[in-house]
Amino acid sequence: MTGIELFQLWLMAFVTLALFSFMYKDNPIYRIAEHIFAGLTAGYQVGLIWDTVILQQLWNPMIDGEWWLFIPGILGFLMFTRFSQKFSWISRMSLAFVMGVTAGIFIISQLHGLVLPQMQDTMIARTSVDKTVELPMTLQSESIFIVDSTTDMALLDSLYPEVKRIDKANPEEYIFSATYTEPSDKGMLEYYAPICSLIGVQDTTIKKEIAAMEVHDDNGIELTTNSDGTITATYSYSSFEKFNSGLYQPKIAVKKMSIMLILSIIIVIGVVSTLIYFYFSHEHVGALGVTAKVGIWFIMISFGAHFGYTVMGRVSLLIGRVQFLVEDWVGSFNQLF
Amino acid sequence: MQNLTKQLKTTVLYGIILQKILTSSAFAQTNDSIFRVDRINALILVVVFSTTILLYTRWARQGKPLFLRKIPGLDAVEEAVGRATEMGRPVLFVPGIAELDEIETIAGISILGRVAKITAQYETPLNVPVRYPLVLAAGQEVVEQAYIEAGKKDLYDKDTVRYVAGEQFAFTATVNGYMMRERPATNIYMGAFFAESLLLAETGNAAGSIQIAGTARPEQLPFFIAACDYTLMGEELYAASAYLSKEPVMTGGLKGQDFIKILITICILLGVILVMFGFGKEFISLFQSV
Amino acid sequence: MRTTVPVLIAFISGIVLVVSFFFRKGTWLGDLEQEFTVWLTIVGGFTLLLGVVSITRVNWTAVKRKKEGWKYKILTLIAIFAMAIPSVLSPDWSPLFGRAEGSIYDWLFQYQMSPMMATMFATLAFYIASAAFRAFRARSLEATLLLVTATLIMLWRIPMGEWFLNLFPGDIPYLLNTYIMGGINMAVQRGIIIGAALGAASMSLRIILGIERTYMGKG
Amino acid sequence: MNFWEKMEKMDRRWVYLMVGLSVILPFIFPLDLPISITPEAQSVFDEVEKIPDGSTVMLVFDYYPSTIAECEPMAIAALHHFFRKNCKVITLSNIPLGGPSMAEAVTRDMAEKYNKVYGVDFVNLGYKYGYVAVLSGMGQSIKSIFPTDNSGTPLEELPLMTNVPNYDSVAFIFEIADNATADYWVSIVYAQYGVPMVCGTTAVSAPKYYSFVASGQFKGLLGGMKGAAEYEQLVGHNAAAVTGMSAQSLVHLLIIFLVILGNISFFLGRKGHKKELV
Repeated sequence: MTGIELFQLWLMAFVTLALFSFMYKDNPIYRIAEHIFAGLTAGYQVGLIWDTVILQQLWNPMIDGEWWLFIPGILGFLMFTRFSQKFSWISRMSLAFVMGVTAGIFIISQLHGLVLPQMQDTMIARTSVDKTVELPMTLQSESIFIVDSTTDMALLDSLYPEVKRIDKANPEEYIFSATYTEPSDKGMLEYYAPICSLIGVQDTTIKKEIAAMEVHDDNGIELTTNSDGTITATYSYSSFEKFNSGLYQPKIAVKKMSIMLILSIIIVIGVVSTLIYFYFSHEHVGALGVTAKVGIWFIMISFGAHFGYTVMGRVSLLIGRVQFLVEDWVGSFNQLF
Repeated sequence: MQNLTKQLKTTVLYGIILQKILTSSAFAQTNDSIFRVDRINALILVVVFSTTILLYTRWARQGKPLFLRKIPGLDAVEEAVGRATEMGRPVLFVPGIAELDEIETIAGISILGRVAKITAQYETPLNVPVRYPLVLAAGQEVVEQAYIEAGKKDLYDKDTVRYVAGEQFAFTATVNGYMMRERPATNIYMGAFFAESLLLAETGNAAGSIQIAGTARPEQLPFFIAACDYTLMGEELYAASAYLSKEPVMTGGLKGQDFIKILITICILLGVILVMFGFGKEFISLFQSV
Repeated sequence: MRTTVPVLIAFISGIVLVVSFFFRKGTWLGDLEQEFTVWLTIVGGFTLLLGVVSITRVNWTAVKRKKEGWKYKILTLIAIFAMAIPSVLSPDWSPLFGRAEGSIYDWLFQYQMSPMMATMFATLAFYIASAAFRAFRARSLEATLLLVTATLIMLWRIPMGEWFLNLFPGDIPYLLNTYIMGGINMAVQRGIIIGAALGAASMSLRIILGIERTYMGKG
Repeated sequence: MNFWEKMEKMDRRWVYLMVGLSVILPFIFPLDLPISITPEAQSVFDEVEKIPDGSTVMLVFDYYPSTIAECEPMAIAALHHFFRKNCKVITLSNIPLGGPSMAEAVTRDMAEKYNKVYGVDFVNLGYKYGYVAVLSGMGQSIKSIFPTDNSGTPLEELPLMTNVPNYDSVAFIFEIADNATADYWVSIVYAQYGVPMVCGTTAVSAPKYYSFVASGQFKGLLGGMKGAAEYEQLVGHNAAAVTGMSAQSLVHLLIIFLVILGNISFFLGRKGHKKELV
């Protein structure tokens, strides 16, 4: 270990111990570390913003011809009017822009990105997959190569014998199907669900799996009962979806699913009672009161779980520091003497 | 030789794939509608949501009496400030550690306005460390306004709200140091908090302060509950700012959210029932977000 | 002018973002959205610099007026300049400048800031233990639920605890994972997420419509 | 004041001392404990396995240096996994403090082991302010948000990036976060672009993300050091996380012991107090 490395190590050990010492009691060493810390973080931001925002995002594109970026540049500079008594109101313009754009993104991301999917998932019954059986497929083709109708596929067919072009009435729609017999041995809360997957092979980066949701037939998979009692699962693929050209391997399998009734009920009760607990328009009496009470019990259990789970994380951070102190710092003592 | 042919063919194949990938963006836009029809459900939600909030806000402004239940822990704010006065020690208010564009911070700032009014009336010193300059600006204006409204403009000190440090833990280190040195009688944490929640609350507890916290972050609530005397959970934070300010705009917004919450509950229950009877497929697909 | 213009700016910028969400990318509305988000990163960057100016001013005043603890504040000022000045100078002049590896900036980050942040975070392990010891008392039904769940989950998360739980009939680790973490905990988090999302969306709506002006200091 | 009352009012510094000792001891006397795999970690592994070899993936370093102990083992294990599958890795960070440099250090280190070339097999985009704008902006064009990579090289000069205009060419996103940015990956990127993603997070955030796993918005979840240890085992590269588990176990036992002790003294101390009153 060189002198400079030893110095760095001791410096790191010093600030680590200085901050730990606060747990015993407040002391001047802690105050020194605390004040240096505050200063360094402020300085850190200067370098960061200068490089990543002012140079890369504003200055360089502006010289490259994106002259209109002077607008946000000016808006940014106007922020500094904050420090003047007289002109501080001007900074509200920039502030208003920041708040407006953020609020716009927020409305959408909260309602569309959080509320809708979380609601949707609450309604779907929880299931467990008992087993998945891949079907002996009577597919029209084992693999498909999605490409428009004008391309000559002969070359590809000879190279990859498994690649065949699917006959298609509509040049942008591909249909593949498998037939299976729905077994008759299912219980009350069990059912069989087809899963259809279309996985890109070879050098494409696109992959998509289309699994039926936890209701009977869904997500574009159509089920038709044939006269002989078998069921045909058909998935029609249309190229409006985000697929690119490439080789895809279609597969149809059947999952035996059981609905986890108790879990599904717990989740619905949990979500609804938590929502009701945060209902402010009425006093919590009567049925509302009971629901809110259940809500607070659920909330407490959830917080307990959360607390217990978190301990682990906090300890692991301490382990990182102790590892440094014990192995690196104490380990360097013999170099000193 | 065979290998070479195969390699050649592979190269050609890759070429075709590459060309297809390059042209596929044009391929994807064959749909001529510029409107995202598939997002119509989100549009409906946004419209229903906005209309509800605006209607309730309008009713609130017109002076329609809108009932809001009492939130436990809110009265504690006034009591706790009173306690600080008795002890002759300051009140510490932390409006979270997020930027002003975080909604929780705005709720925290509006609660700060109310707290500042009480401390102004009691003439108790108030200390507000903040982590972002915009929060600093907003906080200063709100506190000054509160002191003016309480008729104590001469008592207002510009350093009441002060910028401490720009980084989470540098901020925490400074506030913790302050707590152990000045030993405020009351600590109020209202806003967005992250890992520092427990660092602040435990140090405050060690310093013997009464502590009231409020945050909408579910992951930090357990720690505030464990270490503080009162905790406002989740939406209670937003409700608190409406309740304390008694502003019709805030109350109206809260009532509107309550209405939407009931709608959501009904939708969920309806969906569950439909799924149970096997008719849920279409209904559930209404909530698909793309 | 002082209120109307900002409210108008917030309205226009917010509405553009909301409306463009419902239109396909590649249309002029979609492109405007893109431009606005780029602008946001630029204006937002400046607000961070505002903080640096602010902290420098506060500390400078404290040192000048010799306020309590001013000697420590000198350290803060030195730290700010030591970190900031070399970082904005061109690395072409000296390898010590700029932000790359081997610069002053990088060195201070690696050997001062980094260990400090890690240490502050690590103290949480101590605090979480003392908070659990003090607060987890079976005072009421709610408190009991909290402490029993926390204890069970802590046992479940460590190998010997899992072994211990498996001594009892019924697959307790499975039940904890499925019904507590994936059931009750998930449902409650979801309830809070939905509620808080509504709160945040309603606040955003009020900002766009200029009803909420706390951010301008009109609380 | 009897023994139990004293116990109840025990100075918190004794607790700190006990915690400190239980973390230090395993370093001196190491324990070897087995680790079980949770389904959430298994699905992270399975999802990565499912990606076709050679695909382009994003590895997001959304954690601060302060949570290195939990998050870095995940990043390292993920890189083992990706590079083994010859995936092209794009790293970026929404964390100004240390995010880009950690991504740089970890990725370069791993790339050396697997003989990967910068610009061809992996790229570090670095950091830009404002995660909301960054995440939604990249859907249209990555280049408009990151005109250059972390070290200032224009994206056009990086062969990997010329084929990746936006999320459409990204097969998979591995988000490692110790804060709420994971929410935005879900509510913006997954909701609007549907790129499959998994999340590695600190133990503190993990419970919250269970609801995202259940709704399929995250395909899998690694929670804290235990999650990292599980993934390390699945990938077959036992490292930091696995060794840390013993110290973890001791502290958990200590806290459970303290909670039990606290409750006994709470009830007994209260009884004693009542007697005095009578």
